[in-house]
Amino acid sequence: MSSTSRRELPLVVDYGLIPILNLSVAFLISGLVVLAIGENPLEAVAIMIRGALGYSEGIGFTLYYTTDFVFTGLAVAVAFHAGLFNIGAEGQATLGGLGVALVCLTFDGAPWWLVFPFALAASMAFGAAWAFVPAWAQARRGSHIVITTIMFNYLAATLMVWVLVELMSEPGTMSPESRTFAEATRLPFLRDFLTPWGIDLGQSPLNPMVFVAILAAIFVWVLVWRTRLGFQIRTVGKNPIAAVYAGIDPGHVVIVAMLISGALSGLLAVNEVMGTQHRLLLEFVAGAGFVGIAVALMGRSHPFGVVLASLLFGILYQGGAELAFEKPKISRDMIVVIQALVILFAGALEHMFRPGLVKLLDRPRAVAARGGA
Amino acid sequence: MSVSALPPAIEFIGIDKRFGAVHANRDIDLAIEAGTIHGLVGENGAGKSTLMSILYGFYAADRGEIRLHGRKTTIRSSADAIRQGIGMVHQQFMLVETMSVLENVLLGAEGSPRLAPAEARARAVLRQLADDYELTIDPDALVADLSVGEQQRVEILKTLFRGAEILILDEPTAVLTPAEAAHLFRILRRLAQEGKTILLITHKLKEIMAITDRVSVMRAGEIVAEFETAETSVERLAEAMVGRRVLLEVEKGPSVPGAVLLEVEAVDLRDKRGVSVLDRVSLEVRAGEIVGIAGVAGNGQSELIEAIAGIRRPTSGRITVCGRDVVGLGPDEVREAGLAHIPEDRHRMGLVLDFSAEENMLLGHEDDPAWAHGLLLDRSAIRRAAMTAFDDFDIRPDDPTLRAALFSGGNQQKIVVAREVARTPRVLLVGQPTRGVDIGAIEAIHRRLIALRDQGHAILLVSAELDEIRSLSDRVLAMCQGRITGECRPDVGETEIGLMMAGVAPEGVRA
Amino acid sequence: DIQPAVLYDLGGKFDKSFNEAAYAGAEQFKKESGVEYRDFEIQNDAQREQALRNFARKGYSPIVAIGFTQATAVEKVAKEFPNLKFAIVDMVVDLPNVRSIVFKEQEGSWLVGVLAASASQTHKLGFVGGMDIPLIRKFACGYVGGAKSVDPKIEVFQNMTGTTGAAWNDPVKGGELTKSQIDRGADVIYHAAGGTGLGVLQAAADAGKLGIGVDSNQNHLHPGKVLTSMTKRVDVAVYDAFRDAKADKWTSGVTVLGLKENGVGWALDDYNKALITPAMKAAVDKAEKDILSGAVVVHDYMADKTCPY
Amino acid sequence: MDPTGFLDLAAPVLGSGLRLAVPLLFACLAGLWSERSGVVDIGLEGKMLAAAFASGAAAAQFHSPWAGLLAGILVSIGFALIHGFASITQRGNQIVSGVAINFLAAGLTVLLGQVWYGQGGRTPQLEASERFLGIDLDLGIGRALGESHGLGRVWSEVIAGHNLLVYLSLAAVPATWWILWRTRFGLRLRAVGDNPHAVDTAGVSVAGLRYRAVIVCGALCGCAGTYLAVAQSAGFVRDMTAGKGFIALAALVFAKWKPFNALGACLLFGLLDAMAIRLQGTPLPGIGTVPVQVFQALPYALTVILLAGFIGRSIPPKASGIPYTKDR
Ligand SMILES: Nc1ncnc2c1ncn2[C@@H]1O[C@H](COP(=O)(O)OP(=O)(O)OP(=O)(O)O)[C@@H](O)[C@H]1O
Ligand SMILES: Nc1ncnc2c1ncn2[C@@H]1O[C@H](COP(=O)(O)OP(=O)(O)OP(=O)(O)O)[C@@H](O)[C@H]1O
Ligand SMILES: [Mg+2]
Ligand SMILES: [Mg+2]
Repeated sequence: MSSTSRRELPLVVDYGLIPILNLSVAFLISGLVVLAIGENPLEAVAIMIRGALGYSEGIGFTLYYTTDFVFTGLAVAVAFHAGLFNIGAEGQATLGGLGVALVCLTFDGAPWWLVFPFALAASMAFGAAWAFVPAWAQARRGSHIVITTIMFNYLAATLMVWVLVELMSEPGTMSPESRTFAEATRLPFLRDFLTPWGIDLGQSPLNPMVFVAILAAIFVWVLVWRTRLGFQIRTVGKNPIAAVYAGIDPGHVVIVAMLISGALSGLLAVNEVMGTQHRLLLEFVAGAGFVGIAVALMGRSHPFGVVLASLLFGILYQGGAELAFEKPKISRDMIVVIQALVILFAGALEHMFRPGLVKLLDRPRAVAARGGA
Repeated sequence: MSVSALPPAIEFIGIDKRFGAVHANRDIDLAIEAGTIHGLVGENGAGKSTLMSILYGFYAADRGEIRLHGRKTTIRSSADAIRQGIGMVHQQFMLVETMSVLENVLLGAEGSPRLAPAEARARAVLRQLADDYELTIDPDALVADLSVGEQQRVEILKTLFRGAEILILDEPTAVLTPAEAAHLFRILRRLAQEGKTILLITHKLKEIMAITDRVSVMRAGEIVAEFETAETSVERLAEAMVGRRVLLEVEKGPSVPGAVLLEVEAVDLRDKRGVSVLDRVSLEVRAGEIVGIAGVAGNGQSELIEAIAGIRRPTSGRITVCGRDVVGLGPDEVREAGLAHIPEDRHRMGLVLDFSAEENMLLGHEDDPAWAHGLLLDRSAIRRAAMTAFDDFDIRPDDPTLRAALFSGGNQQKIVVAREVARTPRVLLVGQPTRGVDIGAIEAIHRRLIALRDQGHAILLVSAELDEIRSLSDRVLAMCQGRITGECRPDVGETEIGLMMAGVAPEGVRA
Repeated sequence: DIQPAVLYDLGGKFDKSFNEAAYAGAEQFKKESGVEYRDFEIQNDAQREQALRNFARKGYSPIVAIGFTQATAVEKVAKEFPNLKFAIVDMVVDLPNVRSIVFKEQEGSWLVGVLAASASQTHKLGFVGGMDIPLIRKFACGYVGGAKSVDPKIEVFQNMTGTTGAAWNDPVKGGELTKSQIDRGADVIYHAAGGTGLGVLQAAADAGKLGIGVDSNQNHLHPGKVLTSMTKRVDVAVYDAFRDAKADKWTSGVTVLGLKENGVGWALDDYNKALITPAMKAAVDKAEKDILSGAVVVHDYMADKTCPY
Repeated sequence: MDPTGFLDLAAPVLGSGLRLAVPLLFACLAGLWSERSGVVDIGLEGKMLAAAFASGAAAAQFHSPWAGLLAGILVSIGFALIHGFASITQRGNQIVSGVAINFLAAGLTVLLGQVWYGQGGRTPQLEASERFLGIDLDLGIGRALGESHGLGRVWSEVIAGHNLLVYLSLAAVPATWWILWRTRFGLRLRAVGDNPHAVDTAGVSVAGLRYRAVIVCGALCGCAGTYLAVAQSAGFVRDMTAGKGFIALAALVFAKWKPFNALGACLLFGLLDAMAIRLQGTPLPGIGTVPVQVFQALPYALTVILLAGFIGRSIPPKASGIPYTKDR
């Protein structure tokens, strides 16, 4: 994605200093907007940080959001390594939700640890299935994955309305949503485990899926950089001709990569449906699929980066909610603006300070490299 | 020739350029007389392209000045350079493949806001240039459909169309066939006679000897020597470049051909448009021999190699590798059958430039158990293998973790060769092994190929370099329009081979 | 003194629909009583519970949650804070400290259906809903019933806007749906589509046809071009909740607001009185009387998820 | 059925299809300009939205649709320049920048709208005089063809009587084609999207070209937004673009980055949408009444099928999405 020959900088600078600089600028500008609507920016930032990280319940919420974004972020990242732009995480996650709901409703009442594996499997299977058609169309029919995934987002939404209204919602209720799962079948909240240990996550919906998210990140890292499949995926992404030369079938790799991508998106649904809402709702994905795009790119498609970026967005979401709550003047739209500025400065304008820093400190290693040639 | 009283066309004075801490050009002083052809040679990464890029305003020099016809000038951009009558034909062509020749020539020099009149004018000029310099080419042809030679003609036309007085060519013949090269040189001479000044970068010392008036040698960013071409020799140039004696002639004993390892029988191949690119091609390569295929680029050699390697599927015919019919198998399966393939275009096919060198060592062999560590790849094993390869082939810089893009062409090529010969394949397909590679690297690569032959491998070599074909091969086949048009021993004269390449097989050459 | 709070649904405070009505009610209370209130617009489902709890922790009471999707959250939080007062609109939550307010939209819709049928020259009507969900079908069903009660052979075209949240904020699509219904002959179009409805009323007005507003009185949007509005007094519900709490008259349990309770109705004001002929007025008054007297029982779609009309 | 009857049935659908196609067409051409120059833009949605808001506000403020159009275009160009700065000057990731633009527009429009008008981001409702309304193009032809049925109806509902922006969008197609394929600027612009190195070495500024392309892109998105807020409806409503920017993107790929194909693709999408609307609730022969969702899904499903079935590979401009750096 980024320019081929960027002179390298120390990791500390590349992954530490630069992002911090970018973020500060983003918040500076947000501050001006806050100022413009007559609130104290410093106070606003303080509230955001405190709301997101200042007390254990806030942290719980932050991590809960982070979990969602890690899944969609990883999904987009994996596709990226194969040179694919998967805009369909939203729809894939939606279908994942359908899978989870079906499992939970069928085994309703069964203990969660029994249902959990099936829920995971179902979410991934449904997510992957929803990614398969676009993948196949791209690989074998040459139709552009961007379009097909966009279309499949709409199709997913449409399907959901029909399923929820016609099949799942029970008579007497207004709301197009499934029956709520039995207590026993729901994923337990971490707070229930941790209170004995003196950690009080308050009422945050944080649940075991946060660990699954971490496992997923590790899995993706191993997959991409430590396995043959990963090597093949990256080869197809970087140079399809070389891939063919090497005997890799790009079409096949594209499909596999998209299936993995879809499965990862699907996992989000377990966090939302089985872990938090305990029922299937319309639009429960709430845009996490699109945030995933930003997260993946800001994390440079590297699992570690994705996790960090997700954390950032988790903070923005939770901190933002608190801020909007504390300051009636600051509406949820204000929060969206702040998120936009962060994406802009920490994402799109990430190189703004590079040239300056490069001038400051240059990297002997790359130099030795070329000097020797 | 008499050194004229008037000032030199180009003068570099103390030009210095760093990339980061890479000292690409160190305090370069160089003067070039108007109306001469000046050669510039040096190893990969010596700084030739950089110096030229500075003259063309593509990079800005850190220090030093440039004088044109005695006048100090500042060239800030390519636009400046063009205005000053400088034209450059770049190492990798600067053409828009999806556009026509005419559009490419016009680009940036249209004159009028509307295209129609500009195009009319351009057509006239092109016709004129075609007559003057036998630069004939269909102005409406799509660049993508042109052969490399033709594409280069377009590049030259671009510079002439802009009325360039100074012409820079960076490795123009790297991709040309002897015939095309000869043609190019005729044009350059004509231009020189008309008083245009020409700067020629090349790795082929013979060419330097053939057409330049003077030649400068660069090493590690410095000009280390300068000669009147008439007063120097290939050997002395080579020594000046590398800083040691180089063996230009590969010495090889007679071949002892063994069993047939590669057999191609009546292979036909049609491309997507249904055009026949291979026409009943048959050949065999035995253990312990190198068979060279001579031919003007675009006559089916590449397709033949790709068909054998399993990248293209022949429409009909049989291909056997080590006795196994491989038609319809994928490249990986053909590889298993005992074949290795050094592709002719390292950047396009042979390497993933964004991968580290060691990862490139894996390309095509990722599922080799040697790298497997259970389900995972065994990084340390890969690292070790890469290290050995790097020492073995003296690949510099000696760091397999660097991105392949950061290696010079010569070293990039060594990486590919190292990878492909690592598993001692029985059959080796070699395409343009030394394109754009400096003589040091050429020497190493040639030695290696001979060694493989002597160990009893069967090698099929495709090269645009007749010299290379003739010095390496034990048998030479000529290809023309997808057919094998003749076979001969390597020692027959260039002219005969040339004739065979043209499709006319003079009797007697068949060995 | 009390600390009231309102929690809007995803549509947001200004959805030109029931959330906005709730806002209006709260504002009115503030104006009259001078008591400040707090409100919050959620961004995603997880924030429902979070926001409710935030209010509760800070001791806000009564806390009014707008929209059926809030039910689960209200149930949870109300349990946690038994001594705070909660109210929920459009859904029933059976707890001692929760007041559930549900409306008989079908009755109001029936009345505007009657008016529409009597106003129509073409004997063709239109209905544009936001999303194909039970609540909206409930509106549609009553509307059709009312229309058919006047003119059994009348034809009612029904369109739903979309399947994502955008469906409630897509006036362009709303306009096209309306145009298409007009092309098919409809000359009175009723909407239950929030912001999308703006496009519906606009398109009807542009084409010189009649639109029918919903939730709040929308007659003023296009004077003389909006036949009437089916008013669903969420504002009253919120206002009452606040007032009762203030006056210590709070009652929990289910409040059903129908025609009788003035919870739903049809809007008559200067903007549309020219459109309502005496005959129409008579017809609708009769229908109203019949419903009140029980002579006519308007079928509730929610009861069995079917519409007999 | 008899031709007139059929025309009577088809005319409204065609008309509606055209109206629905217009914003897609503007946006699609906008994307075409941008991506032909090598700048990928998934921020079309955001620019449209911003323009819709600006035009709605300005039209209400100055009581003139033209003020609206101007404001819409200017604001949209402003956003386009942010994207340009990020992706051209700063060589940032063009997709991230696009996402940012979309978020920014979504938030800022409602925020400002709320601050200015206190109606949750809605701009004041526009009077007829403040909007672009259908212009009477009848020219007697409609009457001549026989008023309100058959060809007459086709004329009056499909060809005549649309608002100015509709015709503008149609005119933008040949205009785009002519500029891109018949002028110096166009030649350079297409070249820079394919091989910026070639343009640079030809002595033409890569950045300059791309900025100009991005500005045109902004202007066209401006028209799209204005059409939504000031022509189609009477004011801005939050998120009123409802994903049209992405559909336009789809249309662009569908059209293989060619203007007249773009016209075709957008008309197709518009028509599918119009048909879906018309067919809702009408029973299908044989099957009987089917769920609304079937028809709501129709346009998207058909698009996928068409793509997989007929369109084949469509290759974007070679350099699109790749920031330009001098060295390889
Ligand atoms: N764009 C660049 N960025 C950083 N360093 C560069 C760049 N281009 C060249 N260099 C450095 O400058 C040195 C000279 O490079 P240059 O391309 O001029 O060599 P060259 O003589 O043209 O090699 P070749 O014969 O392979 O073309 C190289 O060793 C390299 O390290
Ligand atoms: N983008 C770059 N960044 C850093 N160094 C570079 C870059 N491009 C080239 N170089 C350096 O320039 C030198 C020459 O590179 P170049 O690609 O010209 O080699 P080459 O032999 O010309 O390859 P080829 O002829 O096959 O293109 C190499 O030493 C390489 O390290
Ligand atoms: Mg070079
Ligand atoms: Mg070179």
